[in-house]
Amino acid sequence: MNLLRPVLYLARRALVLALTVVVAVYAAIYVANMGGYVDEIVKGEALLRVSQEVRANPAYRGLNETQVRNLIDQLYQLELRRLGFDQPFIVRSFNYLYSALSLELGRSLFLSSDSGSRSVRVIIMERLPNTVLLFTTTQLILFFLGLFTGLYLSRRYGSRVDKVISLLTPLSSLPGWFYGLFLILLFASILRILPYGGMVDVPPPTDRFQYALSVLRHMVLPVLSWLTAYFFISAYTRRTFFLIFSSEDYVEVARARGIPEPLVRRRYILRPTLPPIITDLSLTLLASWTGAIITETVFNWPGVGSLFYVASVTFDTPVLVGLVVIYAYLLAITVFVLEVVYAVLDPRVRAGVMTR
Amino acid sequence: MVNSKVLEVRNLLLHYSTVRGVVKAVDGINFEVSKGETLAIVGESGSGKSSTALAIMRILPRNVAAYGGEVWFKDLDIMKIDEEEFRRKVRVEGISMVFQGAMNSLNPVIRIEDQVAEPLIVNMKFKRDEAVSEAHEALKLVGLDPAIGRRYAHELSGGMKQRVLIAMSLVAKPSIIILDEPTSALDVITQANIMNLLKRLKEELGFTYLFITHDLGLASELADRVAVMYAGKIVEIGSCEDVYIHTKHPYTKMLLDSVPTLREDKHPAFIPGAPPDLVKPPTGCSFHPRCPFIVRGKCDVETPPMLYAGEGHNASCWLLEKESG
Amino acid sequence: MLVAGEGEWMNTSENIVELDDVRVYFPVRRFLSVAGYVRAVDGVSVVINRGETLALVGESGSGKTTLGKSTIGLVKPTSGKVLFDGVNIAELDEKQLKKLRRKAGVIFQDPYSSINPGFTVYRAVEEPLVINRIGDSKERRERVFRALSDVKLNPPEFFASKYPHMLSGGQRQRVAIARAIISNPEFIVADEPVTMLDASIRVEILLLLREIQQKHGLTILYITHDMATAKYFSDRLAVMYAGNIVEVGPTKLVLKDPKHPYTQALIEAVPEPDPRNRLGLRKVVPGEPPNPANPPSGCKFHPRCPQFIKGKCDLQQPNSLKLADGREVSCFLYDRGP
Amino acid sequence: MMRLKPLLRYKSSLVGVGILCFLIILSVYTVATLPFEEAARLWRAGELTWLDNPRNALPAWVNFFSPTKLPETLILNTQKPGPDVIKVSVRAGENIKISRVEMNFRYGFDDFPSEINLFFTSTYRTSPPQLTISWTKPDGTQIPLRRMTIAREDRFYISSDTVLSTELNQLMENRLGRKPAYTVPTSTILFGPFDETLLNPESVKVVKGDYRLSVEGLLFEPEADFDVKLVVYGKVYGWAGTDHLRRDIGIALLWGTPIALLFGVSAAVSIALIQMTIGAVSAWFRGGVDTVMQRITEVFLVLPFLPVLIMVSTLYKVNIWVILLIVVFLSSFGPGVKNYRALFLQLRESPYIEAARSYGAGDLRIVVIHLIPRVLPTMIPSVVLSAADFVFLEAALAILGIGDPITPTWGKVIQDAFYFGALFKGHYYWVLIPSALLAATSISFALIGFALDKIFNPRLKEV
Repeated sequence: MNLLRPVLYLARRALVLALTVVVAVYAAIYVANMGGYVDEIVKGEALLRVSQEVRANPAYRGLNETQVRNLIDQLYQLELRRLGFDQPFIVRSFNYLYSALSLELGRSLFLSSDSGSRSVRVIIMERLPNTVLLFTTTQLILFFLGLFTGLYLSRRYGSRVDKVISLLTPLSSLPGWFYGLFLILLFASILRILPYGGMVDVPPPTDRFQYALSVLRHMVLPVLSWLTAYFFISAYTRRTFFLIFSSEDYVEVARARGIPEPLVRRRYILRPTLPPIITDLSLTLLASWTGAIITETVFNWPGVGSLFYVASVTFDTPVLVGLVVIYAYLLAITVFVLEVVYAVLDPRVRAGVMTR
Repeated sequence: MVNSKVLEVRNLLLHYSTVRGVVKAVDGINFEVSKGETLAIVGESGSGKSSTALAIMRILPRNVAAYGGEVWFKDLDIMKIDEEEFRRKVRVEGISMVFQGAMNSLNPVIRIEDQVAEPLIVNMKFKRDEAVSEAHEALKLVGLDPAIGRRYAHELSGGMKQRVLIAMSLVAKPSIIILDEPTSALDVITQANIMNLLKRLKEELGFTYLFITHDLGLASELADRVAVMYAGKIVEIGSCEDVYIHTKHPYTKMLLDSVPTLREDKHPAFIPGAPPDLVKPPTGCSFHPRCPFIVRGKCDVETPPMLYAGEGHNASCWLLEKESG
Repeated sequence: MLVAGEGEWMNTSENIVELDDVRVYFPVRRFLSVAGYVRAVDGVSVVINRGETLALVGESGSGKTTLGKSTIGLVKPTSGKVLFDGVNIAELDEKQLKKLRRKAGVIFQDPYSSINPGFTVYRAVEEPLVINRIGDSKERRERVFRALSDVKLNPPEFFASKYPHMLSGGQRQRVAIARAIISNPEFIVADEPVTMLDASIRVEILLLLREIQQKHGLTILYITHDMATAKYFSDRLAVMYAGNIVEVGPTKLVLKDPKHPYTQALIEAVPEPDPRNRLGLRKVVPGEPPNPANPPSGCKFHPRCPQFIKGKCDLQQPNSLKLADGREVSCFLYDRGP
Repeated sequence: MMRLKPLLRYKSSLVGVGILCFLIILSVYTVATLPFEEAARLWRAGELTWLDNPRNALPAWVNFFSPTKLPETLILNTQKPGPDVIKVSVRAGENIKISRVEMNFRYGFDDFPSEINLFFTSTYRTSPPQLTISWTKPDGTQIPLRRMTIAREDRFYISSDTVLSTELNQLMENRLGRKPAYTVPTSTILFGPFDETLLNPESVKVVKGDYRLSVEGLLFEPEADFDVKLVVYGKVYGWAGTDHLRRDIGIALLWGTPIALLFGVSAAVSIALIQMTIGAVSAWFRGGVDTVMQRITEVFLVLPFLPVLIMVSTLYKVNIWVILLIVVFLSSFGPGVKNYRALFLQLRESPYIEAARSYGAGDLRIVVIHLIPRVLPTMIPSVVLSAADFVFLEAALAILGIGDPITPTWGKVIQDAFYFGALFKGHYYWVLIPSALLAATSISFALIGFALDKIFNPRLKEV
């Protein structure tokens, strides 16, 4: 088989996606500093910081007011240069784009990591695992629950269970965090059996097992809130999806040939629909890694979402841009991997890749 | 020749429920197919010919309103057995079916040879390589290069897919093959090729077919006997010669007359009116509103039974009653 | 020919449509480049005489539909000349084309989807008049009703208010015919008009078409894959294979004594009701039509041809030869040239 | 619209239509009776505007469901005299005037009032009036409350005055001869019995009956005068209760309705229309235009929606309609474009479009007359469904504290509730009512949306 074609094709896709990331990141940088609005805040903060440092420093205590002012001004200009203000924004934006793309995300303006670092990369990387832990768990449970319920319902189309699930589907128009509020109300405020929020007890248990248990306890409510919100819709959509695919001619042919029902379901319904299902799963997974800002805030979960929220309200542009960059990269990589997976899973796509 | 019946259908019934009411797609039909013989069921769209096949194979849509009658496969009434027994006794080795619309009848993500071999492995306990070599034999039998087995459905042309479907239907060596419009999506030359293939299989290997088509010409390519369906009922059944030459039912006659012929010079005529609404079929003979020989007070009141029209030749028309006195 | 200032057409040509070496290639696009071409129509020259019915017969993918569209400018030829009433429509802009299309009508294969399902029969049939700003609403109404009774949808008032989904296939195709003739065209392209209909009513629709043709003096290009209907409903027959017309001539003559091996194969393959059919095999050519993106060299039929001449058919494309009986055949078997 | 009739066939969508109709009527009522400026002003006004309201009162309708009737607010004002409010003035000398005010009211609730306040206004040149205030219980017991000199604007917070509280507790101790284990609140002493039950806050019951507040004023100028307003604050108020600032939550909830509907529907509709347009342009022109559109879509795909939205709306301090614009802009190249594009690509190949071209229809006519009417029905369900999402998006932003600072919305009410610890303090109504409205709106959209989906896009034949 000619290997050059698919390699060329994928290389081209990779190039296009890389370009997309560049444009998206630049757009994010530009938006984050549109009209120099953020610049002003940053400058003000820098001035305040410098003057506080000078006035608090006992070494400068002997200086008179004019000297102090001059000193502050000097240090302020230095600080501005450190922050890159000596160049016009357009230059700075490209410098920033370059460093952002090479994951040199710089230092945060205000936020710091738990370990005290101001490096944006450290801050984000500290939070990312928490988010990934919570939402990967949630999405996987949701996915498999939805998948198997969907399969089950598609077999029992029109039955009472099916009707009940269909009837309850509109409940999924309420978002997960909304259910979260009431679960907190019920389980934390009234019943007092689960924590209000956070990721681990304060102070954190030193025992590894106890620690894990504590994290698990804290995960129950957020996970449950998402399950309540999205279980019905995911079961319903999967059911409809499988119903549509089980009326394909080849499914009928397989049944007519006496292929046993479980095999029909596995090879003739599930297998051909795997590519879109996998896409669905990976994209929702990815989206949940950043899209859960409100849920994380509601549950006070120390993840990327709540980091994003805090960075937003404190105007910490480097952190904001850093988050967007990382997300853009993650998404682009996922899309790319998906295309490869598609090409492996689906001979039709594979053929398309070969001949295009 | 010992007339051993492979399939015998008695008073088969299949009604669907729709928003508008109950559609009597198959409304009490009778026929039989003997070993080595081909019966063609001919009818226009909506006459119930495809539903007949689905009813025999027990592939029913969700909106079935009534389903009944007897279907004897050899000496077993397959309407009376449960799903699992039906699968083992009928679907696996008994009756196989070639569906219309070859374009979408193959699983797009499984290699052809695996699809052809699949029932052998899962149902008949073949080893995988044995089954695959059986599949290759079947592909050869339908005139395909066994190397095609490594391909996927989308890499085949329409004619090749149709051949694969035929290979799939015969790999388990069934007693009877139901062909439901096996060539309707194909071009004339490809169609002729497939018909030649089916004929050869019949002559050389003694296959038994139930051949469902809307095309009278195509039916005559393969059929030993022909059953003509109209509005859910068989209106005429008999040997090919009986039906085509000694035609008894006005519908059959008019349908034959409506076929433009290349080799003969006769001007085709059409049947005025439209096929009946199966939700509200006409009273009496369902063809009476379009029939030029209508006997008022009879045809539009009483449904004609199957009447004798010759040895092995029956038609459901009141005119026959008059003839025979 | 365009009369200056008037913007109206003048009948100057005896042939309503004249195709001269028409090619229609569709590019196969790749990322910012063209990978190749699908040669749907690959050098066709044919004339359609005023008042006749020309049947264009071929298998699916032979390019017959594309050729039909190109006669009225629905598809722009990649090269070659398409003369409609003596005017090369390849050179016209959209506005002039629009004016010209008033003289042509099209009937499509699928009566289920060729009428906007959201339109009533009245609105569907009236639309060509509305678009071409013909008549006032009263006059249009009369014309719509007249067209509906022309196609035997009686009473027209009853059918005018129906939606397509309330009609049978045959009735829908009548609506399509009414729409095609509403602006009094001279030329109609009927693209497989009866393929989707039941056998018992096909002939009825074809007879209707013929009756309308005689009444209005129409020219019809009847595109079909069905030789048998072509036999009864056409004056001349053109057989198309892989983008080329391989044989064209008076229908009776072509069918009685087909010259091109492909025409012969096509006729041989047609099954007709005859109890003797089952007793023997048909003589059929093997294989399938070529991929139009990558056709064989020389005569495109040569890989399947039973009378293939090695070193000739696979190298050169045969020219169209005029035979004494008014036929044209593109085959080396009849090439008695130097 | 004969095609919408089947909507009424589904019971579920009937419920949805019912809820939605109610919300629409509520919106119309709100817009007609309470101008937005007025509502916004009231909502942002300080506590002074709301002085007569109880703090954190439950909605009044809780009394329907509870056997103990919670008190409503009673207001008596000498500026509005009547049989209950009597003011008599007597001249007692050349410059001295005595004014006597008696305020009688019947208290028949099962719980003590949340607060009792007196507000005074007076007119004088140099010598302010001197008032003696006393309280009479139904059994005739009179309790002197205070003797005070009032300024032109003055107040006496009876229930929260610590001096009075100490005095009254002392008085009670003397009467009962025992000291209660807790500081008995002033309102309990004023509205409760002087007996053993007072010793336990659980057992003490309100004495129902006629109460009187008497104010005797000594005025030292002939022109001098004063007015008194007594507010006995209840524990229920309006249909939605009040918040920590005594504001009537009902105002915010009322105005939240048209805003939520408008925000949700206009976001959903305009996004759908823009996406449809982009999809149509992509599909119609294909080639280069299509490629460019696809790339832009990919850029938008890579930019995370909510983070960018939050970033923009915090960095640029925007009001709700600008947020709407940003939402629309960010979503306009969303994944919907792909669906519309596919739909248009499929439709443009359909024979009836070809037919229309064959009889001379121009591009514009084909798109407007033939294509868009075919796409609209398939679009409606998703528009209705996404309206629900946008209603919640606005609420989510408000809850994060990012929304419009001026406009009162449901989300803002929930945010206030959380910020001031409603759930910890047990003020559940504060969260539950706006949440219920949000949920009802969203579910009604969803019910209708799912039903429309079944009608317009029947992917499955329903049996």
